[in-house]
Amino acid sequence: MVMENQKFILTKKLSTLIYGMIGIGVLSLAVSFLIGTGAERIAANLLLNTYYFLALGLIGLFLVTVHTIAESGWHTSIQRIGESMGSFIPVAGILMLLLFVFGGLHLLYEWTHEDHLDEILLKKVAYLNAPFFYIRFAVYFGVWVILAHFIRKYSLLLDKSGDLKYYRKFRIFSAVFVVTLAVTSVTSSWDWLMSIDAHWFSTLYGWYVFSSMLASGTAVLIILLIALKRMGYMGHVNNEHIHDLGKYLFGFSVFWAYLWFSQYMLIWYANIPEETVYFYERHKNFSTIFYVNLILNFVIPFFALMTRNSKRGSLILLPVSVIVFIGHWLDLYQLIMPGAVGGEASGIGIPEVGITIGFVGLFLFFVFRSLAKAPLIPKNHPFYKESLEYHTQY
Amino acid sequence: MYTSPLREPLIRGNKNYKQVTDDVLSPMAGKPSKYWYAGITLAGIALLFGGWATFRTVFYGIGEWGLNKTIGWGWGITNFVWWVGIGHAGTFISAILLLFRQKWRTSINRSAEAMTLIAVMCAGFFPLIHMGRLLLGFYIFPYPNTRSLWVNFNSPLLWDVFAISTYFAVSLIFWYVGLIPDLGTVRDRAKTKIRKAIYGFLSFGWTGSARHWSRHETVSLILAGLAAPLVLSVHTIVSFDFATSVIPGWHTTIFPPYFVSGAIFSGFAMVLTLMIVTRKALNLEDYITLNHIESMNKVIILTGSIVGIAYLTEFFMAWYSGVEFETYAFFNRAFGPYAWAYWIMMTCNVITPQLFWFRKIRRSVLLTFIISIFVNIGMWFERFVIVVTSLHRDFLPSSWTMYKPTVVEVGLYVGTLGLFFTLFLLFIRVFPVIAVAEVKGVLKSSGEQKKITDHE
Amino acid sequence: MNRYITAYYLDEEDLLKGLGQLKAKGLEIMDVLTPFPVHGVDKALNMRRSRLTRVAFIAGVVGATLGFGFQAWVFTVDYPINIGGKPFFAVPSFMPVAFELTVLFAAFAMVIAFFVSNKLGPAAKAVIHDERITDDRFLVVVKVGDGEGEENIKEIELALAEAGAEGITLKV
Amino acid sequence: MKEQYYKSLDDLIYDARQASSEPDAGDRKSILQMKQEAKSTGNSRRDFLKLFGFSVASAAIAVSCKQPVEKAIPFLIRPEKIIPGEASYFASTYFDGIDYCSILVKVRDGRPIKIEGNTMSSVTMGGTNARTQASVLGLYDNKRHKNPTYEGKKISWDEADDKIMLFLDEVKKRQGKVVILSSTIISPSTKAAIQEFLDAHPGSEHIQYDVLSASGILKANEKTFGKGFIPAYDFSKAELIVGFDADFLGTWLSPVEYTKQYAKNRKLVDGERSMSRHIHFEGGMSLTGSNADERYQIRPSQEKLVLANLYQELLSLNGQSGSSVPSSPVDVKKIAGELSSKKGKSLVVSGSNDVENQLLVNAINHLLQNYGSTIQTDIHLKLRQGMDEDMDRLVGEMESGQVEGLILYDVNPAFDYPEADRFVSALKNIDLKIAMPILGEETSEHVHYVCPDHHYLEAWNDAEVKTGIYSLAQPTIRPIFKTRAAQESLLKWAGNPVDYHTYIRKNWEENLFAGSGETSFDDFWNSKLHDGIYESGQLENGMLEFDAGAVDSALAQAKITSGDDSLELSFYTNISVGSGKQANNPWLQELPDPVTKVCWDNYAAVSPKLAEELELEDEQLVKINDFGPIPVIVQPGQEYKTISVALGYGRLNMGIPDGTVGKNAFPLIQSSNGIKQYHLPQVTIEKLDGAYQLARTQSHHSMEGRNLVRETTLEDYLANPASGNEMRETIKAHMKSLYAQRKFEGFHWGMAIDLNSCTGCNACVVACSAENNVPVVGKEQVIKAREMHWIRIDRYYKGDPDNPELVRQPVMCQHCDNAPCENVCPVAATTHSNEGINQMAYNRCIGTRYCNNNCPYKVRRFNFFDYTGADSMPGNRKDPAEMTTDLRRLVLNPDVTVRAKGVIEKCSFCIQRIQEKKLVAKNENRQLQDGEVVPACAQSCPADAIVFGDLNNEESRISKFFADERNYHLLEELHTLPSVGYLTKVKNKTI
Repeated sequence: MVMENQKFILTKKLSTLIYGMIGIGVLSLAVSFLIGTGAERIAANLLLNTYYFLALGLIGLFLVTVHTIAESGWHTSIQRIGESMGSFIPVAGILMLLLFVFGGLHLLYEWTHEDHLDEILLKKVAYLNAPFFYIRFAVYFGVWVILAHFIRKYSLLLDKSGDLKYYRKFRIFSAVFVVTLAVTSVTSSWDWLMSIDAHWFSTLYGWYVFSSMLASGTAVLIILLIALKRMGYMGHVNNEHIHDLGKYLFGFSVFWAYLWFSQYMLIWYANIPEETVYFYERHKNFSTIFYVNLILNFVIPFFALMTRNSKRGSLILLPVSVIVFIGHWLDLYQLIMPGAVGGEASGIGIPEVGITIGFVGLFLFFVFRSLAKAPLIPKNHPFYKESLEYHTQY
Repeated sequence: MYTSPLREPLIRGNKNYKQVTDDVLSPMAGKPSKYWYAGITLAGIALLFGGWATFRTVFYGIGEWGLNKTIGWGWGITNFVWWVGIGHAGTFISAILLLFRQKWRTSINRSAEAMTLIAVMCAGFFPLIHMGRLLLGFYIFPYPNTRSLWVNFNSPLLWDVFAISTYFAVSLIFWYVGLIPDLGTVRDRAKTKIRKAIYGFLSFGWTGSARHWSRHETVSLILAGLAAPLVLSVHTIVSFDFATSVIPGWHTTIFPPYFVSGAIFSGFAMVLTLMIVTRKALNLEDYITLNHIESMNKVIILTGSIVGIAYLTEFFMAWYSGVEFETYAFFNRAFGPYAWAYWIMMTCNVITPQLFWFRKIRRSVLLTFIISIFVNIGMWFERFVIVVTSLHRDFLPSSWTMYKPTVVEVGLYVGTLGLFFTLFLLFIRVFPVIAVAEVKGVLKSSGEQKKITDHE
Repeated sequence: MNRYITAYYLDEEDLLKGLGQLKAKGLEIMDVLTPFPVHGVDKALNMRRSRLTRVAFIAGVVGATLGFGFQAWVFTVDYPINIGGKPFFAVPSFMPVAFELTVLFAAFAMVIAFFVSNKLGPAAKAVIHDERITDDRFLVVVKVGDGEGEENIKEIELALAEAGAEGITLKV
Repeated sequence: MKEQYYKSLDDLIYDARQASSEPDAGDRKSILQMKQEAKSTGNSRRDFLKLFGFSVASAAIAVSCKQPVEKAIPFLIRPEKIIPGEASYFASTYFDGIDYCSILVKVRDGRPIKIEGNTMSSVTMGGTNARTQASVLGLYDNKRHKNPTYEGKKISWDEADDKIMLFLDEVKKRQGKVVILSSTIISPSTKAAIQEFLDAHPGSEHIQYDVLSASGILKANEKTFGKGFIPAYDFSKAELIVGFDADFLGTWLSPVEYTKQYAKNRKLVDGERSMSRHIHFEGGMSLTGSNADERYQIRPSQEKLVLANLYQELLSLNGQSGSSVPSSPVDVKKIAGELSSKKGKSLVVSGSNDVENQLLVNAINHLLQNYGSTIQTDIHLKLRQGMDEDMDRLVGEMESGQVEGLILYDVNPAFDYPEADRFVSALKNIDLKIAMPILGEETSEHVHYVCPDHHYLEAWNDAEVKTGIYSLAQPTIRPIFKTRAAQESLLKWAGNPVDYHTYIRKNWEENLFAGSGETSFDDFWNSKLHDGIYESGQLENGMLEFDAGAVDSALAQAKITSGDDSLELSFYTNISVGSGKQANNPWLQELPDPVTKVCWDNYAAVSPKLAEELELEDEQLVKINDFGPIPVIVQPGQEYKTISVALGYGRLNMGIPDGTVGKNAFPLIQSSNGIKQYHLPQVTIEKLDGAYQLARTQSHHSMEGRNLVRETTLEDYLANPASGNEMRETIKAHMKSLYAQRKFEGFHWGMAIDLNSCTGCNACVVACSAENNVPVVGKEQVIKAREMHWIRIDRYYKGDPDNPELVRQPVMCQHCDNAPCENVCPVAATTHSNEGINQMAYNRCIGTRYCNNNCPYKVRRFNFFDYTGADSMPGNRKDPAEMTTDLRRLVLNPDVTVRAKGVIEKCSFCIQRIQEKKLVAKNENRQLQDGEVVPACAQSCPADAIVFGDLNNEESRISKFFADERNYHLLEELHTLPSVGYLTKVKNKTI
């Protein structure tokens, strides 16, 4: 039974849970300071989580926009979830800005230590300097927030009136967002992540990070969808839609593995120290995470989602999505920690787990708040009806 | 099935099934036109030129080419990568678009796949001919021998052997499995006994049974699922040829996805070039409509933009790396003696496809045709830039040299163009250029007649 | 001696409707021949999902194992050579060939299985009930057993006619 | 015992180390043991081969000379150790009238195939130069005279002798004049033979004619010491060397000797903390000038002015006063100061042929008290004894009909005499003209009789290169053609038909044996023949007195002006073609010039400034006076108004088969006061239309700021031995590998190159080509950048193009332990040996050139065509230099595969030599000694710049070099882990 005007209502129980999670996060942060966790490690954790959940927001919006410009019918039905994920982008921006301004920049990035830059880093000063870094920061968030705002605005206007003129605007902004994100996702990953290992470089890096986030974002979308369905919403979404999302998760996981292999193999093969230093560190001090990363993000989704049936229900898809969500958090962990904290000072403990739980809560808070603001079903979307009738033979 | 009113019909002219069959099969009957004869004559001459160049290369040696002590690969490998790239569109269209359920693929997948197979043949010719000792080329296969030698599994060139041959084989069976029902159609409409016998043989005893269809669809789908990563892997491995090396301009991690993207980009351009001519020549405008062209143009913008971002990323990273060799290699590309090639590449690959953001241009057959040729040229130059400008000035300036192709190298390239068009012209004579059964399958949901009834 | 009753439809939607009616009457339909795959026929004929995917999977696993194993055997057991200082057991180097062989094995095994299970092949002879099947006709084939009497045949023919089929013929 | 398959030769020949440490070593059979067993059991095939090998039948058959094989052993000496398939080495002497070198000749199966330096010689000390290395190819030259001829027609020796002697008798009766015109003779026995001829023909004369004359030095010394001679210079004793246009490392007098001495004093290894300082003045950029610590550009005509100024400065520093001279174009005050602080430890040399210049040099050296220390007057260098005026006089006499007979021995005035036309027309006045050449040349065209001489590798000879320093030459192959030793001819015509071998023995017995202190002449002879040298220690009669007055009076008359501003042409000879004697030697023609990197041509080098003014570019054709058209090379460091042209080019039908290589510049040479001057003032240059393609092996001349050649100054080096090499520590700290480094259990071969020693002389390049059968590809292919040399010497300019510094770096395969090339070969044709060698299996190679692309050093070479005839398809050979004729192929080293079309090749660290020495050590049941294995390049190096050895042996010399703080690896930041190390270049200069 499809209830076209159904709206999401944040229940008391759910909001208690969310506040609890946020509370755990704040508490963990405090505890981390008290137990004398290194400032680098706390900063790195904050960066990890702000970036991770920012990326989930961006991916949520990316999935909405890319399907819009590709004129995909089926995706319309779950469009609201992606839009809501996007609502976290400004929050992440503020948190990240606070982190950088209050010492994080100096703690995390070697290139800010202007007094002792070596020959290589001196060559990069034109790009890696604090003012320019903040300018870029402002540009990224400025563009994302503005575009996210208009996309959401026209999506809602379209839903209200069904006027195709809003549909066209929605599409235009979607296209602009996709193009913008194609560039900014790459450069922002250089700025915030790659420049932690300031000497190192890899041309594939931006796409690698994006593919990681794409897989993770899809997993989160699936988790949210299944959660909403279990709460009794999204009745119009059937197994066919879930099947498609499952295929995405499968495909993006394989794509991530492909990029991982490409980058690793090429560096392994040429074995040029200026590049190998990166994996050398990860081999040496993060070897468990190095392999666990591959298992969680490739081996498990690949084999678990290979059959048709596993993708068509929540039984396998949900746990795999959770694994992938954790897996890519770990992936990000091993992108950040070796450079920012180092092998000895880092670990996985209260700061990591607690702060991450806090961020999950924060993320859910904004997503649900956003979901509650508009009908879950974009019933006036010109492709909505296609989405309802959607079924596929494979 | 419900279709949004925003969607444009994929098949024009209110066709019924019979008309579809007639339209597609009619070019196979009857005598070829004089244009066809002119085309095949031209292609044949090009092929002869290539034959002469092949003889010179094999008999006298690679010295017949313009290579030297520093530049070991020139036009040969440039052409190889170019052809392989072109050979990506067909399988991409039939595999990945099938997975993405893009219905517009049905009108073009058959000929695109044929083009793929021919292009891969042309491509495969170059790694063979570029060997100094072609006659001992079989060393490349890991066969048991008296010296108990195997091959070097570390070598990307060896990976190429496996990748290209697997790709060709899988593409071939994919194409042929798809062709079988249509060959049945041809058989059943054959007028002469010989034709009936030949197509009867080729159609493998196809009856159109529901069971056959069911398994056929499964096979097509799984083959698509296999071919999709395969198509990525092929150009990935081709990119490994360069990226595993230590040569600045070659060794860069972005190569695998960027090469794949470039391959699809160039493949679509070649499909457009061919299809725009073919639809006109064979009166298939109702099947290969402006919507098809527009859809392909959208893929061209997408892949072209990815390629453009990759160019810029590479350029930025060359500077950002702080490695003097890297920085120099890219500076040299843009401002060195081969800068003209670089700027041709930039213009054709990055700037021209951006014109497709305009709907008018996207839907203009003439402009699309012109731009598709530009892209073909640009992508050839991309490979030339990668192969030659990276090699001609690498680490030790003492060994820097220049490269200029000889007439023999030109001959080999022209020869493969000749082979390509010869085989394509033969293909359109003997096989249905459009997947008849697949088009019929989407006729109801995407044909014009459906639209009309819907809106009545 | 097998006998068949064939009848055709001119449109796949009519065919599906007709098949529904015939199924409701309990008529056992031997086969449906169509010019393109018509979705829904499989359900009407109670066909199972194809198991060709399993063939592909198993062959793929075999190909991967063989591809990886052979390379590893050559480099570590049979003839280890120092190539560029790389380890003998050079896992990243083995990946491309192993992958290609996986795909090659899976694809070929499945296609061969497809031909075998469908009894298709270069030498296969097609039973052509109607040459227009591959053009625009949707043919329903009902098998008539040896022992079936004329009455039964009539009944079937009637049922077909009622279900909107045309050109009902009895073939020997 | 388990059956086992051998996968490599190393399995078969387990190395000597293991053998010596394992008790059961004797139980296993080595390849050598098996070989010996086979021998003792009388294997008929082996016997056949043995005979075949000994008989030189191969050579005889190859040239279709139907000489009967008379002796089983052609060597006219005791065969010391002859095993088929193993090389024998015979000491001998290379002297071509210009260059001297004491050598060992490697003979395989009766064929001399390689020249190596003789380490026992105190003169050349085991060094060689490019021309010496290449001379073996001259033996197998199809352009050699194959039999005596009369006016071009083949005659027999008897016939020739009869007719010649008949004529000579008549002349003798008339007391007519017969002249023997030869190049400088340093052979005492030849001199004796000539004397015998002169005695038998009264009124005859022997004239020595030098293409590259040192008459200026001879004359100057005559004035200052009362005797025309060339003293012995010792560059190793000089802490400060000031050179004036003297290319003593390349072509001046005795370059191999001087390079040895020079390099000895430039090394900063083995705890040495000091090195010589070298200041050079010259017009064109020479090999020597390019090695100088400081280099000043002067026009040849300004040399006198600069020398005079220097002399005046030194005089005034000495508290003496001299006459005033115009001011010098180069401020010499500082140099004078430096020189005067190095009295007795400095050396000033000039390559000028101007007597006044040489007088000034003598005066300066005298003032600096260098006589007796760096210059010895009691030991004379016997090279270049020719007086230009004698030759000029002869031509005059010929023209006036005073000469009745002329015997030309090892000279080619029709080509290299400046007034060759005059000489040729004067020849018409002579009744009997005999030439005794080895190779076909221009002059023999104009004579009656050609009585061909043996190639030096076929002949007996002796030499006294310096006072008391004798060496012997012995035949290493039976004469391939019907030739006869020139000395034998002369003796025969003098009425003493004796074979030259006997004659030398007699000569030595009479003149040298006495002073040796040995008891048996046979022992004396055999030991000297074995060593190749005999150094008696005898001196000239005392140190000669320096006559300062003569200098002053001569200088008082000298016109020393500041000169005008016109263009000058400077002539030089390069290290490959030299005077043109070996112009038909493809190895030399394809040898790139150490400065310009051009081969297969000569050209006019102009300064960048002049080029800009005249709008000249490389390869632009010009005409200089009437000389030309000749292409231009814009040469950084060339003096503004000096144009340099190499001599020795333009020989008719020599070089590329039946073609002429380059332009002959000899006719431009003019004499002043009867002495040839190797520069021509006041020339005009005219730009012609069109260009001419030059074959140049290097086209980019800047290092682009890369750390390829690491450099420092002596001062910095003394303060910090790692100076200039500081980045090495940083790079080493970043050496991270994703996989474990392989260990090499037995040997780990390595090579170190001391950039401070390497002068860039290119001897290694030719040695490598000879050792490894490297094909010659010809000019057209070099233009296409397809030269095949396995070792090359990279040359880069630094700084101001008008006055650049120049650095060199020999580059060969670096044998990287993480070799990028090996990884990418699809068929594993190039792999790493368990001794750290990057090996190339030619048979396996399919020619994808992928390895070459991925080689950061670009040292791999591809056989673009069938250069060697090894291809299976007939009719596609590309051999423009005719290196694959049956005769020329006799020079091939049978230990090294000849590569087919379509395969890659490269430096193998001379693996055949490694294997050979390993076998020897194994056979003698001992460890391989450090320094036992010497690759061809290291062996040939006159500067001892290349060290080779086992890196696993911590005591080895190579390990010490690798541990040196100056050591670095080329492109080491790539982590290719090369087995070749370079020691930083240290310049002794103040900035």
